[in-house]
Amino acid sequence: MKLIMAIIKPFKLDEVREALMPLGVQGLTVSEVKGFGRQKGQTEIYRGAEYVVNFLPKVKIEVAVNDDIADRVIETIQTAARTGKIGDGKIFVMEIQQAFRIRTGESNADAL
Amino acid sequence: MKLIMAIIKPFKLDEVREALMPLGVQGLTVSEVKGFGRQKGQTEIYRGAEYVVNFLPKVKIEVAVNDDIADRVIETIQTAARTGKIGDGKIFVMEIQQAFRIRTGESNADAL
Amino acid sequence: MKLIMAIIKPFKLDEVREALMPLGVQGLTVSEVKGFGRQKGQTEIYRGAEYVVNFLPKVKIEVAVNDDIADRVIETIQTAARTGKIGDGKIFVMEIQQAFRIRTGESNADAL
Amino acid sequence: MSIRLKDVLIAIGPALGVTLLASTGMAQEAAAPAAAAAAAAPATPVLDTGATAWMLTSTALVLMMTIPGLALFYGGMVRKKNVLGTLMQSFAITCVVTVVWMALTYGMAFTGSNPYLPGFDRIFLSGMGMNDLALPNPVPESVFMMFQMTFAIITPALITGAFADRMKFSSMLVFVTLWSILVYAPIAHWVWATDEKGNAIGFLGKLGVLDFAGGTVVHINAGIAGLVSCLVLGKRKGYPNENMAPHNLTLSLTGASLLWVGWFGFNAGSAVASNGRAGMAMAVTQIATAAAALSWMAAEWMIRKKPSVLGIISGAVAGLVAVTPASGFVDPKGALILGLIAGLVCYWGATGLKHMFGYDDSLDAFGVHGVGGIVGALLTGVFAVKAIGGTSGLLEGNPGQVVTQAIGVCTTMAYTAVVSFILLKVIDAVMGLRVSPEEEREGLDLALHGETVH
Amino acid sequence: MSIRLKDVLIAIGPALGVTLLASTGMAQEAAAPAAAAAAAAPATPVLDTGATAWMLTSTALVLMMTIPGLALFYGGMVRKKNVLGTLMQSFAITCVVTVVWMALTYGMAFTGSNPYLPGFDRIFLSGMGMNDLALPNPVPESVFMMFQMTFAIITPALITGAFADRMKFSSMLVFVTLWSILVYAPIAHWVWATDEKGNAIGFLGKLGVLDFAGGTVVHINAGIAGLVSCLVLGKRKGYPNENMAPHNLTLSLTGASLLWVGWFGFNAGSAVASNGRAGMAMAVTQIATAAAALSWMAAEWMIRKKPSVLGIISGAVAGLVAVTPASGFVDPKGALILGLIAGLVCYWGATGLKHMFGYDDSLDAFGVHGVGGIVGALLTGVFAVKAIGGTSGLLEGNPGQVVTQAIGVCTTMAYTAVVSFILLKVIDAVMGLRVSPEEEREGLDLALHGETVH
Amino acid sequence: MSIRLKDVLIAIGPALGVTLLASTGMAQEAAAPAAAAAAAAPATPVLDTGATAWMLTSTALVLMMTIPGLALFYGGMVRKKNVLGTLMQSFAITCVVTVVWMALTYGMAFTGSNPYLPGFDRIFLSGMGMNDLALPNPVPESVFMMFQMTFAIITPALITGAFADRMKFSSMLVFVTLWSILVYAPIAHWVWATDEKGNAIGFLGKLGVLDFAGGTVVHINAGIAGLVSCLVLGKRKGYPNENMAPHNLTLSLTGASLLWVGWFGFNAGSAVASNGRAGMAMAVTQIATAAAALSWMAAEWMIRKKPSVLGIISGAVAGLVAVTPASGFVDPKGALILGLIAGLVCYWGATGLKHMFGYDDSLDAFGVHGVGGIVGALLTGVFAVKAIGGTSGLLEGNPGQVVTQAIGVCTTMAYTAVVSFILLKVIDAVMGLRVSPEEEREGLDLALHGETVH
Ligand SMILES: Nc1ncnc2c1ncn2[C@@H]1O[C@H](COP(=O)(O)OP(=O)(O)O)[C@@H](O)[C@H]1O
Ligand SMILES: Nc1ncnc2c1ncn2[C@@H]1O[C@H](COP(=O)(O)OP(=O)(O)O)[C@@H](O)[C@H]1O
Ligand SMILES: Nc1ncnc2c1ncn2[C@@H]1O[C@H](COP(=O)(O)OP(=O)(O)O)[C@@H](O)[C@H]1O
Repeated sequence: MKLIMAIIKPFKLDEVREALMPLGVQGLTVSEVKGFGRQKGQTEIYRGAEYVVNFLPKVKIEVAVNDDIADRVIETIQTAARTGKIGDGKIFVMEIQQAFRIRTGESNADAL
Repeated sequence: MKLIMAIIKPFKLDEVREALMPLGVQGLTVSEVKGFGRQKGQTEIYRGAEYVVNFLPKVKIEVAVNDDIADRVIETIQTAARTGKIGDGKIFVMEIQQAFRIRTGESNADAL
Repeated sequence: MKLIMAIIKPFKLDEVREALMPLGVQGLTVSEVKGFGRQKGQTEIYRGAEYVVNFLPKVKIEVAVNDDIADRVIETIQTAARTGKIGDGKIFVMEIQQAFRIRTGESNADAL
Repeated sequence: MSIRLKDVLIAIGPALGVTLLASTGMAQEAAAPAAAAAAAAPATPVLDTGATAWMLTSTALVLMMTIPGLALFYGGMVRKKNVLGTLMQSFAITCVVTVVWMALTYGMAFTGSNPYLPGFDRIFLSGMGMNDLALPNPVPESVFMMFQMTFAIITPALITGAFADRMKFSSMLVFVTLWSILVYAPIAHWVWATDEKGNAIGFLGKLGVLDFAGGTVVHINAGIAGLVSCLVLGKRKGYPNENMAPHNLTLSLTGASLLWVGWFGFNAGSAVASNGRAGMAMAVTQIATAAAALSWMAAEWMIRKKPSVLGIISGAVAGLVAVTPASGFVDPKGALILGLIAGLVCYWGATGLKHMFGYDDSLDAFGVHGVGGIVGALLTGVFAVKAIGGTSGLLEGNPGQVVTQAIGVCTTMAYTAVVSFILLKVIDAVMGLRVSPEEEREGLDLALHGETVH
Repeated sequence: MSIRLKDVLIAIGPALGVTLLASTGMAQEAAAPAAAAAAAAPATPVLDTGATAWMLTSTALVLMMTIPGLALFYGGMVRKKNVLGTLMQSFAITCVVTVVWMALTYGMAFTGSNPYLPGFDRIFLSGMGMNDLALPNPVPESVFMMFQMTFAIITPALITGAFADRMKFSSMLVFVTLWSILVYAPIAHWVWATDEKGNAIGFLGKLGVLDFAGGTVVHINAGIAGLVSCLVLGKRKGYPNENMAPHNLTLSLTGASLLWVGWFGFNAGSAVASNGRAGMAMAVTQIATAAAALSWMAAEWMIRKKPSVLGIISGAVAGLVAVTPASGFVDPKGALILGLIAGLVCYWGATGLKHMFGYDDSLDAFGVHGVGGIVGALLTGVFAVKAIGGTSGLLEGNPGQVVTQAIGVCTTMAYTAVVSFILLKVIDAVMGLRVSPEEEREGLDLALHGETVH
Repeated sequence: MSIRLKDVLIAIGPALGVTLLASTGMAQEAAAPAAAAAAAAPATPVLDTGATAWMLTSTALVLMMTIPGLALFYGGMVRKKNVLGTLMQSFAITCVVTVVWMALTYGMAFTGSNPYLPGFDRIFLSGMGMNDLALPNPVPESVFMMFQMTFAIITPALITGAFADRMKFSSMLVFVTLWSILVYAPIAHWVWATDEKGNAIGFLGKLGVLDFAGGTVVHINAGIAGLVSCLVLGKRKGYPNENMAPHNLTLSLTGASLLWVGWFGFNAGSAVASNGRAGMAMAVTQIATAAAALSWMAAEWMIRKKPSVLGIISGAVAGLVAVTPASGFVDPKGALILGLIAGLVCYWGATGLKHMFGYDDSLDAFGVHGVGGIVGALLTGVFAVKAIGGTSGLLEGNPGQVVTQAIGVCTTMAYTAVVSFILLKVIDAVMGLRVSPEEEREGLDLALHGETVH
């Protein structure tokens, strides 16, 4: 199993979620994060003091999937989250050794 | 070492934390996340406009543990976080290659 | 590639970010988290009721880097984030199997 | 819609019977001689535009105490998942009591000539002419009716602090409606109803019970009803183990500040005039409030090592409550001492007393309003100054006034406790009082109102 | 700075022409006989310190309606990324209209003797002596000018609810400036201008249109302008698919509460006196508001199964709007029914009507203020009571009043719709009305003001 | 508890000596002839219920300026970890100054007949009868005392903006107590004390210094004390490198709005009457405020390319400050220009000046209140109109008034700077002024008060 972690622009979240449903993805977990990257932040000025807001609001999606659909999930996220403008974000893929569904105790593929 | 990532119902957090203490778990890190899964969200209605809140508030626990207690930690979380109702959440286990305690520079098992 | 996950004290964030720039780190992702560990939380008292705040505000940095600079990144974080006082935090290192830049579709080393 | 008319009717019947019984019962034990009226009573029946201006303003100020004042004060103290539900209670009570007041309870409280039974004139405000004065006060009756309405609004809104986070919204509306009719209106009648010359009509007023702006009618009344309701409803799920810390004291401090500012209308407005009595009422209100805030803060600082925001604002509200019955009767020095005492006693009420008995008076409706009201009502009998309000207190050699005050306090406590208890039990039997455990866990905002603060 | 003087001048020219044309056009169709003045008109030219005190207070109350009242009411309803931009609109409008009013529009609205054309005295308040009274009212002209200013402020601020989240700040300032001059001032003149004896000057006033506190001048006017502007600007990006739920109803409820409290100044202040008429206006305001809040809540509860915070506060505002024209003319029972109707109709206005036609009136400036204003203006003609405001309505056997009211409503609607439309189109051509899609996506707070709520 | 009585006594002794010395010193340099009193002085000793109504209202309005107005204005501008500590300062100051005022400082400021030394009557308000008038004003003394109390409260609360985020709460309380006695009361006496006929008693009043509502007594005084305190305490840890952006400008805009509304009580209330003078004061307040908000916004828009919420609300407060001394003396056109100037100068005060010298006046207590107060006091001498306040300014051919104003400004600045400095140094030596670096890092909310916004 893979953990696919995608950092995307916040307003793309709903599109990504909807694009993943047909692939059989049954769940995912989302966090609000702040990203630092090539895309530069705003400068906020308060009474003459400038604060460079280095961090921009992003959304992190974590979705655990079986190996067989991992590639399609990655592609789908890439398509759905792309605007072509700087700051679109990244996808990182890691190996999951075990997975469990808390409610039932099912494990691994059954748990997703 | 393992990174055990558990997504649970928010009100179960204190129970889980307390259940882990006797196993020798000395620390953990918690994030507020939003989960999408089989459990369906609320519909909020504002002046006739319906917004389906697809995402439900969940809590993500990340705890790094030595391999020897990993299984017991997983079981404990499963027991403490279970309500038996849909939406109880998931546990994912990943491999940690290195760990460090910033304050002392200790590494791996000593760092946890 | 490695995913370096560091949990640090919030006011150290800017120092850490600045220290990483010279190493060629081009991006990172930050979340606000709550940490439980050796460092004990405050007690808040409201009209005679005591609430032990077990969790302290921390910041989690996730940065994906190529293997070649991983060690230097870890060291740099350790130096920049250290105050020497309890609660300085932890660094965990995991393996990334694949990485993508959403905007361009570039992958792995090029994507970072 | 979950309020069924049938249920309401089922509930009103027996409760009304209880009021009548209770009234008659008390009639026998308290047929005391008439005493001077509590409120000032100038004789002239000419409209005073200055007094009217101040009463219009006071009405706005007292409405502001409930919305947004009390709504924010309470809303900041609950957990985040319940903030909208808590705000909604104060707002909805404002609406419901407005209608009940104009339909029925204004007339019950302020018309009629029986010392025990409320009046039944002015149903839907019939017969209230535009230019009629609220004799003996030199202001239009419409203004007096509006001013008093704002008191009738805030009283049940105060109760909601006791059962925060767990009462059904529909049951709360039914309870407040019935309680306004069966508890608030009769007590207001007993203490405040006067004839056109300013002579007391109600038996507590005749007895000489001093209550300038509502220590008994508003605060003791709401505090006791709160205590009863948190006993009947039971504790919040998870109390006292889970973290139930106030989620946003910025809201609470804002609310407490608006309560303070609005209370100038409450107390100085109760002079129904813009003169020295109103001015002195405002001055003693300010002084007692500051003193109580400081004494609560000092006590907490010594005992808990830190002075807290929740502490100082709670102390201020305790002072405001305690000076309410006293505000037309005491002088600045008396107010200072009264405030210092009230802050300390209410600190104990909201910390020691509550934990001693273990009830879950969530936002201390009883600990602050009940206890503060009792302290204030009794100390009014101690500190009353003849040169201010026409009545001497204990310190001026009239210990009997303390006894009179105690009678007022006990009568109010007994009546409101019994009727509130019966009302709650009836409503519980008919439609249930508490949300389900799942709804409580999820929070009132989503469960009852389908909304949340994002 | 993006406002160029040239652009402003370019815009003013044609628009001014339009006003004049429109005025003259209407002159022909509506040269009706003079009727009784809407506002009370005591004859005595002596300063009444009580009335003055109440008008000073009312001015403060009505200012509080816009800042922070309306600012918070609207600010809580938008998405978090737009909250500061929304608050900023109300605040900046307060500043701009203050200057425009003292420079020009006060004189336009309240001086001059032509029934159609605004006056041009009092430019920069020249000639307004410190001790001059605002005859026929027994209060200084400075006080009357200030009180009316607060109405001129809130009216354009109400419009902003319709185009929330997408209008350029600079264009908004230009629009509000021109709109105050070309729309607000003429309509206020038509309805409210009187001579020193209180006889109506404007043609709508002469016609006998009843508008005690601004149903036509303020609410219908703002509501229609809002509708036009949301049609001209187009929908918010993502509407109606994306989640645009109010981000913080705590703010909105606080704002609605301050609107309610401040509205006492708006309606009871419109008596320009502290007497029974003011008192009755306050009473009917309270009653209609509560009734509308409850009827909206009940409708929502039945249809949507949950009573919401947004619902009850929207209902309260609907009631406040609807009772505004009626407040000096109806009695408590009339107000109760008027409120119940207004709550239901506006519920439909903000839910059914809007979705039926599919325009994006983001915060229901039209759905609540436009619809509520129309309902209130017409029902004033139904429920008016001779003993209160000197004019009978339909229920007292004077059906003609409903027709008169309808003429007032239609005239206002037509005029504001046409001129607002032209103004918006001109500004759009000259400097653009809408922020770029990127700015809209990012949010007004950062894009326009470089700030954010952390 | 960290306030030790001994420390307080140690601190009072020397400081008191300083006041006396300072007073005598000034006596020699400024024994000028008596001039007309600043406040209007009608001769009749009869209670005016209208004026009293307005003064009761004004008192409520000015209290609302501090809590919740200023508390929110400042609270929104600090970082989130300090919001409760900041709110707590305004609230606690309200309580402490109330007690100090009734115990001592009211009598110091307003009784006594020495031009330099404060009076010592009315200790604990002894001898203030319920029906006594505050001659020459037609209102009860209790009302006048309360109204003035609210000024004594807000002045030290303004100072807290300069040392936000770093002062110990206990030391702040001691400082405010002593500062009220040794700085505020003497200056108020010098400028505002009058005899029963309205003749000035204090030497600045006699000199003819015009200060209608507190430009010198309140704003310059607080601004300079703020500057001194931020110099003595030093910069916030991390200033100016770390991000110290305001955490929630919604709170600040709400606070600024309530300041604006409340300021009507501050300025128009300072007429101590409800007449044309009060009306004109309200009008010029509104106009200057709007003008300053717009000029600050315009300057920022041109220089920084974006108009900000913090900018427009800061401009509004700058206008309110600058018009304060002028409000009973200037006409609308003067107010417009005065406001435009004040907005620009204070924009420079809060941006250019501060960064030029590098002190950390965290929330611009000096940059806005100090600078704005000075600008306003001087411009009062320029724009004063005889027909309004009885005194001509420079533009009416009386350049001497500007000199008189300058003397008033300089005397106030010198006195408050010296005494505030000594007080701070003494308190620092005795009990320390600043929280520890760890506490500052953690935030005042948790470190000092054990609470946090969740
Ligand atoms: N090396 C990295 N490790 C972790 N997160 C990263 C890394 N590089 C970029 N990110 C995340 O991806 C987001 C977008 O990256 P950015 O460089 O701005 O644009 P782009 O991906 O289009 O080149 C950043 O805001 C950050 O959250
Ligand atoms: N494949 C997944 N990857 C990541 N998170 C998931 C995944 N599936 C579920 N989750 C998380 O687990 C939570 C609970 O899942 P859900 O399907 O609602 O209930 P249950 O686990 O009881 O079947 C979701 O809200 C989501 O946060
Ligand atoms: N085993 C662990 N797994 C995940 N996070 C941990 C673990 N131990 C500690 N942490 C995180 O590191 C933070 C600091 O740890 P703590 O024990 O308080 O101090 P120190 O690292 O200096 O010993 C904690 O607040 C928590 O967020």
